[in-house]
Amino acid sequence: MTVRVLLFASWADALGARSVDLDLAADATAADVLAALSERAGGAALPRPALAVNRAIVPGSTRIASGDEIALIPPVAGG
Amino acid sequence: MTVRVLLFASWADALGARSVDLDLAADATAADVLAALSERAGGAALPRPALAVNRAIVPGSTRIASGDEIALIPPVAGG
Amino acid sequence: MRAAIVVRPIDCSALLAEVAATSNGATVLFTGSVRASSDGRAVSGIDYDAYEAMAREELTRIVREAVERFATSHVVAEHRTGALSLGEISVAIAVGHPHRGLAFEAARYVIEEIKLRLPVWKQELFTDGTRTWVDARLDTRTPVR
Amino acid sequence: MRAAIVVRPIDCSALLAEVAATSNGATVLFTGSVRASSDGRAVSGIDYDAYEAMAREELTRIVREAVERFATSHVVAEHRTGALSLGEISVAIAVGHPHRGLAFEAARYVIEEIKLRLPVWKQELFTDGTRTWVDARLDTRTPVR
Repeated sequence: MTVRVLLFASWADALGARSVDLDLAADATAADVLAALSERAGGAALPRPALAVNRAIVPGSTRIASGDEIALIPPVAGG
Repeated sequence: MTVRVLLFASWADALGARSVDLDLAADATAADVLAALSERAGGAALPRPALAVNRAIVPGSTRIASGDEIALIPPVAGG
Repeated sequence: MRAAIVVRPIDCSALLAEVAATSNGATVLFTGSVRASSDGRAVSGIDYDAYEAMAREELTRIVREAVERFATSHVVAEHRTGALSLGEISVAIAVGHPHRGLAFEAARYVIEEIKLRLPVWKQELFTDGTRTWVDARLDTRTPVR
Repeated sequence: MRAAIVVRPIDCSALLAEVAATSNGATVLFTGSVRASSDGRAVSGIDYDAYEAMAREELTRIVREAVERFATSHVVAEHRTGALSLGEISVAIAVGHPHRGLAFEAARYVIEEIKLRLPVWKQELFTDGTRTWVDARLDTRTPVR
């Protein structure tokens, strides 16, 4: 399946986009998404992100489903 | 000597004035001022006050001097 | 830093502007206002009496203490006196600080010291027409002997 | 209660008006603003990025938690995004409460949770022309495995 992953802050800058589309296996997990994005970033020094699925941070074992809203969440720095 | 004592809140209401003039002995203390005012208030149920001399709370043993700015300070309730 | 006893309405926007500085990352404003009920009784307003000359000096001392303890010069406090209606602001404190923790602590310090030390008294006016002076520290204050 | 992610300037007076009620004796406003220096470097502004849909939901959750924990419905919070100049307000929280202690605690709770949880990121722009994303929790956040 193809999923779109939203990007923010340093990750958006490093990948030069606000989102990327990934081709994933049907049984892909959050950890797979993170691994695929790390590969795209190559050797860039980036903060380790979390993954949000449908607007909530999930553990790496979470299965991704087609239609999920997926976002890469760098360490937050609001306020 | 004669001193003027400023009154506030419940004490001003009870004595019907914003200040009272007291005739004091030359060696009068803060405690003497408080005693004289309690006598003037008669049996009125009033909160026990402190005495301020020149805008600072003083102990009862403090001698009063002519020209001092004297005020009866009921328990404060600002804010 | 500034401290004042005022009879006019307190202008929070002016206090916030007064402590604004680009050295500050945090600003805390505290306001106290007239509540509609006190110990379950319906209040219609509060009259504030003050020993104004001493209150001004004491509030200045309190603000200066906050400036020194919490390491910011951006502290202002105003206490209003006279007749206040429901919802009107009786006291306001604004603090600007590089860091939020100390901004909160400084504002809290000033209001707690005001409650303990400022020679100001409030008389609650109740909707039933009665009125009572609030003697907050009646049971705890050490009297002069 | 209300929570919002906004792109316009934050209006503190409007927030204060929103939490005003005659049931409240205390109001606390906290604002965070852009400082002129960061770790000793001269800053010219901050760009805030946000995952807006999630940030709105998370800020609403934080405000609701404050409402429940501190027993007042008068809590509002706004976080601004986009390009901010020195001194501009990035975040504001207003709390109205019958009692001052809980008003302070509620405001503090909301800003601390915002710092920990809100998917918002800041990029500091320095006067030397460089810019850096601030990764506040870089060393402490548990990554997804």
